Amino acid sequence: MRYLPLTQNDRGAMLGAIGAPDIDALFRDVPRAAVVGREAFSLPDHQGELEVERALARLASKNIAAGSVPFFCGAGAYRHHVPASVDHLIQRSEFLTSYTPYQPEIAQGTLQYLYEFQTQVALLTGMEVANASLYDGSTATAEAVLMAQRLTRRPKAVLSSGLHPHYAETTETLAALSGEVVRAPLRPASAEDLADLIDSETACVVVQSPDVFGLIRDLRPIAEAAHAKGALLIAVVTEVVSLGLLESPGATGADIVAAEGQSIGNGLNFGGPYVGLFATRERFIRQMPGRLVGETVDTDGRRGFVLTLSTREQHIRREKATSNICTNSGLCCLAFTIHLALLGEEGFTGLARINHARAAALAGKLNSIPGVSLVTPSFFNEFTLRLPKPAAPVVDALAARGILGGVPASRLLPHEAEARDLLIVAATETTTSEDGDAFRAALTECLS
Amino acid sequence: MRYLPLTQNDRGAMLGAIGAPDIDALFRDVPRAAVVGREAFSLPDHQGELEVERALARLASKNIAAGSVPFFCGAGAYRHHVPASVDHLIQRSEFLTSYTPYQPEIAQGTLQYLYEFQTQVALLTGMEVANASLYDGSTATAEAVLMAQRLTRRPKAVLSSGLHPHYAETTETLAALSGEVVRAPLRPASAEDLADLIDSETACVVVQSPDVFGLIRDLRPIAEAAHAKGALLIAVVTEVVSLGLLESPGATGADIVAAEGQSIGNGLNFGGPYVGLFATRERFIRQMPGRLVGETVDTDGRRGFVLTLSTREQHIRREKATSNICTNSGLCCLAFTIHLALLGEEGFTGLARINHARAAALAGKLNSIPGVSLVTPSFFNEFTLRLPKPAAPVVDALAARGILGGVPASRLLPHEAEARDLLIVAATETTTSEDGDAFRAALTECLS
Amino acid sequence: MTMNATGRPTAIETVFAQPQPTISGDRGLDHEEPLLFELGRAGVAGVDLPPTEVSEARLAGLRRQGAIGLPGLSEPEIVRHYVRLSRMNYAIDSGLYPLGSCTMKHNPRLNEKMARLPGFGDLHPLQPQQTAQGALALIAELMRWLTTLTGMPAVAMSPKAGAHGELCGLLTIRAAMAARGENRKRILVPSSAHGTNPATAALAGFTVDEVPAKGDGHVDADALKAMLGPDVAAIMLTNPNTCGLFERRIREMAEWAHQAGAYFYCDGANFNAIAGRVRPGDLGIDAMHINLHKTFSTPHGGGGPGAGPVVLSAALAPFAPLPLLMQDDKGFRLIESREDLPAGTQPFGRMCAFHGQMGMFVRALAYMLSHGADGIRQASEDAVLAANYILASLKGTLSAPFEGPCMHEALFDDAFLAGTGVTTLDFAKAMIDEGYHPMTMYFPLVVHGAMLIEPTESESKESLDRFIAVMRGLAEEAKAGNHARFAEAPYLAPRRRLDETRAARKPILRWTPQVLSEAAK
Amino acid sequence: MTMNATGRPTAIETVFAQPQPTISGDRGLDHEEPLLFELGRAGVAGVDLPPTEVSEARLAGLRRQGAIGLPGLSEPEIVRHYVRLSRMNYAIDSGLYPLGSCTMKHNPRLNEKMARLPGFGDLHPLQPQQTAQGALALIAELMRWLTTLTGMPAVAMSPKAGAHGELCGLLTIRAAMAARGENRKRILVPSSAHGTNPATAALAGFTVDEVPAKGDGHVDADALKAMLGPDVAAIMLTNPNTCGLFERRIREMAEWAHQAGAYFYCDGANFNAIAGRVRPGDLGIDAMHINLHKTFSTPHGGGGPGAGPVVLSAALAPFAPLPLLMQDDKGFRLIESREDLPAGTQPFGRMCAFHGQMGMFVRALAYMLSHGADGIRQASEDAVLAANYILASLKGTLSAPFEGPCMHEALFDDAFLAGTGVTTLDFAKAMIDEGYHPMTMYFPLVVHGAMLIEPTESESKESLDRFIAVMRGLAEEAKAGNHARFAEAPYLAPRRRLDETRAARKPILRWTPQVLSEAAK
Ligand SMILES: Cc1ncc(COP(=O)(O)O)c(C=O)c1O
Ligand SMILES: Cc1ncc(COP(=O)(O)O)c(C=O)c1O
Repeated sequence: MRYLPLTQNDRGAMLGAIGAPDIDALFRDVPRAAVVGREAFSLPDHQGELEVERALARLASKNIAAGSVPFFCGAGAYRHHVPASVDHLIQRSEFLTSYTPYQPEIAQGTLQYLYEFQTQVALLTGMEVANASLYDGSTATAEAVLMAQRLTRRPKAVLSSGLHPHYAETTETLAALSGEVVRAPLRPASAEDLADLIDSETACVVVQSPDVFGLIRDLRPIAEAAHAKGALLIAVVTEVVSLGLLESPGATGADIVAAEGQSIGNGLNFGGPYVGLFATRERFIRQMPGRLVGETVDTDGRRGFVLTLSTREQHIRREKATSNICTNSGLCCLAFTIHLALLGEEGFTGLARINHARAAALAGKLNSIPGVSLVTPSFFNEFTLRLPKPAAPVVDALAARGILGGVPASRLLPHEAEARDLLIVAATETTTSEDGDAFRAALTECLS
Repeated sequence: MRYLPLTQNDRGAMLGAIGAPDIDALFRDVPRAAVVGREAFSLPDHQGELEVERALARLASKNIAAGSVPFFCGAGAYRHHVPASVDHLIQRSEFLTSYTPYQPEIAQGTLQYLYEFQTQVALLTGMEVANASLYDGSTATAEAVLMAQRLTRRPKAVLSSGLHPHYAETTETLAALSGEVVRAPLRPASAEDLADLIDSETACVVVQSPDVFGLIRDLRPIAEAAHAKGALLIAVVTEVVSLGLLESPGATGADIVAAEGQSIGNGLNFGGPYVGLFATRERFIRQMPGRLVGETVDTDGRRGFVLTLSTREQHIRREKATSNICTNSGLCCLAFTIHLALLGEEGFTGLARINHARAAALAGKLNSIPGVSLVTPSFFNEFTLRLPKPAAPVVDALAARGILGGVPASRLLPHEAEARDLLIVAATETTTSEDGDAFRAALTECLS
Repeated sequence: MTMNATGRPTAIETVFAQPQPTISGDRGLDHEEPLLFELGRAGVAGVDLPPTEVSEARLAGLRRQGAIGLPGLSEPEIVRHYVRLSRMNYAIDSGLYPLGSCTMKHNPRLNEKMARLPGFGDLHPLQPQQTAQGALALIAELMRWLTTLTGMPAVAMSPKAGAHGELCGLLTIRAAMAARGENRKRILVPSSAHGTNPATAALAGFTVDEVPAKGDGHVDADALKAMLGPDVAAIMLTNPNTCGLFERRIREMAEWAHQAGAYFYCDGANFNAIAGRVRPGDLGIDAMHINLHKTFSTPHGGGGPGAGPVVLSAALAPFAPLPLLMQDDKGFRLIESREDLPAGTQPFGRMCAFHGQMGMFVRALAYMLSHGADGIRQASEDAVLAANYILASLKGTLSAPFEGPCMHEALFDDAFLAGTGVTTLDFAKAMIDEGYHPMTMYFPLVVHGAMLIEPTESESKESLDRFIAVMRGLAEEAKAGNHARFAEAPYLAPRRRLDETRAARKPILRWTPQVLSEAAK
Repeated sequence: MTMNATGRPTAIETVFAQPQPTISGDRGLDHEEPLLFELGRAGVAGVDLPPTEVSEARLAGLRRQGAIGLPGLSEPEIVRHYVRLSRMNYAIDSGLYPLGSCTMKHNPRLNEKMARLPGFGDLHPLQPQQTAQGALALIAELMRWLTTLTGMPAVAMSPKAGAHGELCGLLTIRAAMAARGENRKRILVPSSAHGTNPATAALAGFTVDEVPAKGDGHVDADALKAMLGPDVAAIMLTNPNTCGLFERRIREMAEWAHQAGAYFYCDGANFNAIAGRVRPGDLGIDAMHINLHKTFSTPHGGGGPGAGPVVLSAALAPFAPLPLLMQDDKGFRLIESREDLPAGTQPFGRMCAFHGQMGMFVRALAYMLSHGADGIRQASEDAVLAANYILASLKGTLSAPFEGPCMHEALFDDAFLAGTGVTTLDFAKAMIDEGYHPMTMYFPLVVHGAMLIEPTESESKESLDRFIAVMRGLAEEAKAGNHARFAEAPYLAPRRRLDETRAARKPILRWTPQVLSEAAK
């Protein structure tokens, strides 16, 4: 077995040194009845690289890769071009095969990039501080609600109907345990009046912008309404690239920002691993979930970085911890921070402009198809169309024509009649105008 | 431009510090008439990664990758499975972006792997010493002949007709300058009598085994004949994997071994870069071409490695150097040595057995096609078939059927009537029995 | 900065005298590296994008006004920045990494390559399912391996790490209880448990009762039995436990729990000790998470990402969260909402967006196919063998609180340091100077100054022997009273000991431009 | 081993006192690493292959009898071995690498990715040409870039490195001469030429006459003129030359050479200084090799591989070696033998098997497309600007033998070290302690103790300023008489100065098992 360095001789010698007759002796604490042999497992024996590669490549070939066809899916995961140096750098052994930086003297590489990551996230979101990541945008949103419940000592969380349904369900699952979660009624792509739902029991209001339909939401009035009632505003962002063109949540009144960072540096990966961004105000840091990296000095007085405020965390505080998270999204943070470093101010804002321009051009193309209407007056790189018929079968028909034509709203909201005919369409810098033409032609066909 | 760190401000400041009015001032030595502007070049402006990637991917998609179809080409380049860790490790920045190890104190990584490489090559070939690589097998062969001419002070080199024609032409081109090159008449896959061609003017006899048709040659009688006349035997190996199953050239009388190392660790790459292996006897080292790494100690008495015997080389000896080579195949050596280290004795000999077994099975399958006959009674992983009609069009027909069915001998020997109907077919560990069946079926079709 | 500048007595200096500073501040191949924000400037970027202008029409008047403040750097600078940072890290690939409970085993590069196949890496989670049948088939195949290896009927794939899996498991239990019309509040957790266990229990809305450990490192089964009652929802044990021991009486404890109407959650972080030899399903376990980033070697990546699928007993299976993966004649299908649930399923909710850590699934399956059932069994045996070899070789030098044999990790305490003035922490930092990553320290909490050493199956005997020799050497040094070697360690790392108190007292969690920080004052 | 053990006076130690040894011999993140052959053993391998037996039938009785003697290691050990070795190397990616004449510029990772596309990396050189039209088109496109940038009509693509390109160029000239029925024997090469120039001329069967350099670092054009004659086959100049200067009188020299019936071979290793601004074709050059691994950034890879295409004038084009790349209505076609030559072509022969360094071609074209003509011009300007910035900033501290401005590299001599007892070599080794790779030393031979500094366009101004400051600091140290800092340097590298004499006196070029080496004695 190529991964196992011990030879039979080694094993014998080691058993000898231990004074054990055989390997079974080391497992003597295992109840007899629970000891099984190889035959208990109807699984194959070990295989070489070539065979494994073939088996997996066969499975991979049964999927349509996004990059191989005109592609327009978004709704919480976006296909962007990731520079080659990103994937090269994150595979450096010293990044890839190290653990959480518990020993700062020999983990400054990880600690410094996390500190830089925290700074970047704070800058993008317009907040004062950010943590070193959570699992993804959905769990970050749920954690944000729990944090708001702790901070306000109030039970109720109000969720905008524009919040990604998976995020809403994840939040409900978790936050309902310790409180109450209220979802605003669905009003696709039209402003909703959340103020009515906020009361003295409300810990927070959760609003996504651009929302799941792509609509850009103005957080300011909601922030006012929430703050007026002593509630916090949690802003959710599923497409961070939008922050290169739109006002930051921090600048529009958010108290906590939960975002999905996948768009920067990370591939689609069929849904994971992604990277949850979490930022808030300085005064809330002791209630923050997740790891935090802080600056300090070593005994020679040189600047260095360490994991800090761990008294919030499970390994110190146990049942009193602010979260149970341990392993987070380390390497995805690295991909994010490298890609963002490559972009810089110029690149990131430029990328955002391109995304919006491509989406605007595409919306124009599709909107002109008879029977098709654009339901999102404003959007960043994703918008929603109303089709003259249910969207799901249309998307299947498009797929049959070799086009991945967006996400039918009904996939996320099967119970909402409202959603049945809605198609959520995204464009990014990877979307060409030829892609758009192909889409327009195929969609026209499928609708006629 | 993403690769250029200087800002316009920087450029201005630097010109100021230099005291130059503008950049043109720094080019003042260029004759006016030779100064041209941007417009002199009908070439595009810079592009982003996405655009460049698209342009090159488009070209790549116009080729049939070996791994995407049943594949049987050899004749000097072989498709083997290279473990993923090889390509990962050779891309470590410290290996990929370093220069020839001129500063040994900060190049021990490169120097140690080259020392290990030299040792592996010496072991495989059964020789006493090996150098740190030449460009490829063909230039290694030519260099071997020049070395033999220097060592024997004789002009004539006798080339076996089984020597890869490209190797023969490369050798002729170079060695004819300083002497005479005689090629034995073509006798595909039957023993040839080279002894007759050896005389007191003969510096060396060059024999490839397995030869270009795949035939395994017995070097011993030729070595005797050569040595009897005071000539040297140069053994050429184009498929190093064969050394895992066959007697080494050293053990069968070779004085110099020139080999192509591509099969181990290196991809096909449409012909390059490859890695020339060069090994010989200790007493000849001062006439060897190429870099040599040797063991020594540092001022603390610790073992270390350095480039040595550079008095043979161009940068010291200039026109008296044993070769003009400077840049060699460094990173390909690394891929070779890592792959061979992974294989080890067990893996390398096992790999050789698999290659031979697959080829034997394939030969059986194809030999049974009516009108097709096997012309190479012995072989390692490559053999030659005689077809009932010219091979070149058949290979084209096979390609049209999505099968890369080997190399027609006429591609290498267009002037040899003898070669017209011969097809050189290779199999490796990557060749499946399904591939073989598909080949047999398609070939049968093409011949009927 | 020279040591003297820090004013520590030169007696200590002589242990590992620090050379005088260089002009550059760099030292040979060891480069200092500023922050991105200190390196960057305007007018340069590491990407080239077509210049594009946009109209305001669709931006709802919310176009960003101010600058973000991101630094500009070219690609060469970026590459150098991260290469330099990486060189300040210790890694499995550069040395033995005996971090107990963390399972720092070899991460095959084949798995990285497979995860990057466009057919896996470039798939959108919401693209039509018929265009991702190969991906769903891969998840199904991984589920088959996990359920077969654990002998459990079902598995929930979406949890993103171990702690997330714990949460998933406890929420499943909570849902099963609710379905029985019960609302039990207590969960019994041993004192030796990993911090995530009590934290998760609390997060899931339970109260935590601590089960004491016995002097032999095993959970006090009788105490646990006594604590069981009608308000106990579950027992939450780790097996093999965090002392590196297999809970001998685990099946009894399971039985008692079941008799008491409670479920048995097992923390499976240490499954790597028994995979291929013992099936948790045979132990009476109802739910167990598996850290794919431990047992099945998906890279830790400096802290993540991971994956924590949870295997479930028949009793709990119906309550597994969305999405569910089904197979019918039309192929594989994801059930993503309550609307079209198969009969008998009552998912408690959803753990996260989409369907889990696909990237980790590919790597884990590549690991499994490569090892095979025989290799997985062998790997477990080798891991246990290596740990016992270390235990046997070092117990004379360090102090082992419990009788062997152990499972995949060897636990020591700091008794052997008594009177030396050297702490477990000091000892660990001295290991850094010797080229080793320290073991897990001060965990589990049940022994004093714990040192938990997990060598994994990835180390050769030669490597283990070197490690043992160095540990012996250090122990002798400590006992010989060479205090400075430990108290001031590490001397030879990119940084000396860092001031964690200062970091926590006045947290600086981000870089700020001078102006800003001035303002702050 | 401690320093004292080597018995050097401790006075020197105090410069960079070496700490006492560790128990392990490793030091923090710096690990010592034995040879593969010292680590390996029987019974283990880093691959898994299906066990296979073979019959003797087809082996002509030549089956290997003895063992080869290769060591066995598992994959984890192999990965660690090479990761550790890599960490002992300096690289562009970790710091400024001012190796004059070697052009250590940034190597974009995009280019690595492109070269690995199966459509390029997994192509067989002899597969049917209609199945490789994209590859041939890529070569044709690269040829278009090279001929356009150089203003030359033709290019031979097969040479595998610069020296191989020189050989190709001289053989082309030789063939052209022969076609004229001439057999001129002499080639004029300046004393400042790179070693490969005379070596290549000799290899190509010519005798070398050295052209002196003038005091200003330029070739003595008048001397060259005087040396021209009926037996001169070619002049072989480097431009910009190895002193980093553009040969002012290059066009005159070309004219004289042509008048004398000789050809003008130009060593194009320094093309990176003028690419996009000057076309060698406008200078009267007949043949010039281009190091794709310098000007167009294909990675040096620790010594290779490279690629050395040779651009040719109309006079030489017909004699270019096989293979030739043609395009007709059926697409691209390789002419691989004399049998089907297009009219007017008389290839002198073949440089190597197959068609050249395709892997490098892909990388170079990716570099060209990324930079574009504008970026290539800018890169040349930035390279020249950076070199002049260093020249201007350091000429007060170090000693510059020639008047500026320079091209892409700044040349200094060791006059500034006069009386310090510090040599160019010592100075270079002290740079290593400061975290810098030394510049090219003792080349070119025309100045004493040459220091040839090529910063390339890949360094930021901040990086150049740091380098300048450190060089100034070192120069002051040298002048201040801090001799030990230099004479004993490096102190902080993985190895101290290595004994090269010993290595050459009794060469040990391979590892040998003890038994064998015993026998040797
Ligand atoms: C025993 C044990 N349980 C649970 C966990 C938590 O797993 P994760 O870090 O994947 O959330 C760990 C990981 O450190 C552990 O060691
Ligand atoms: C001026 C000059 N000419 C020729 C060469 C030889 O090029 P290569 O190393 O690619 O053979 C070099 C490379 O060092 C060089 O600097």
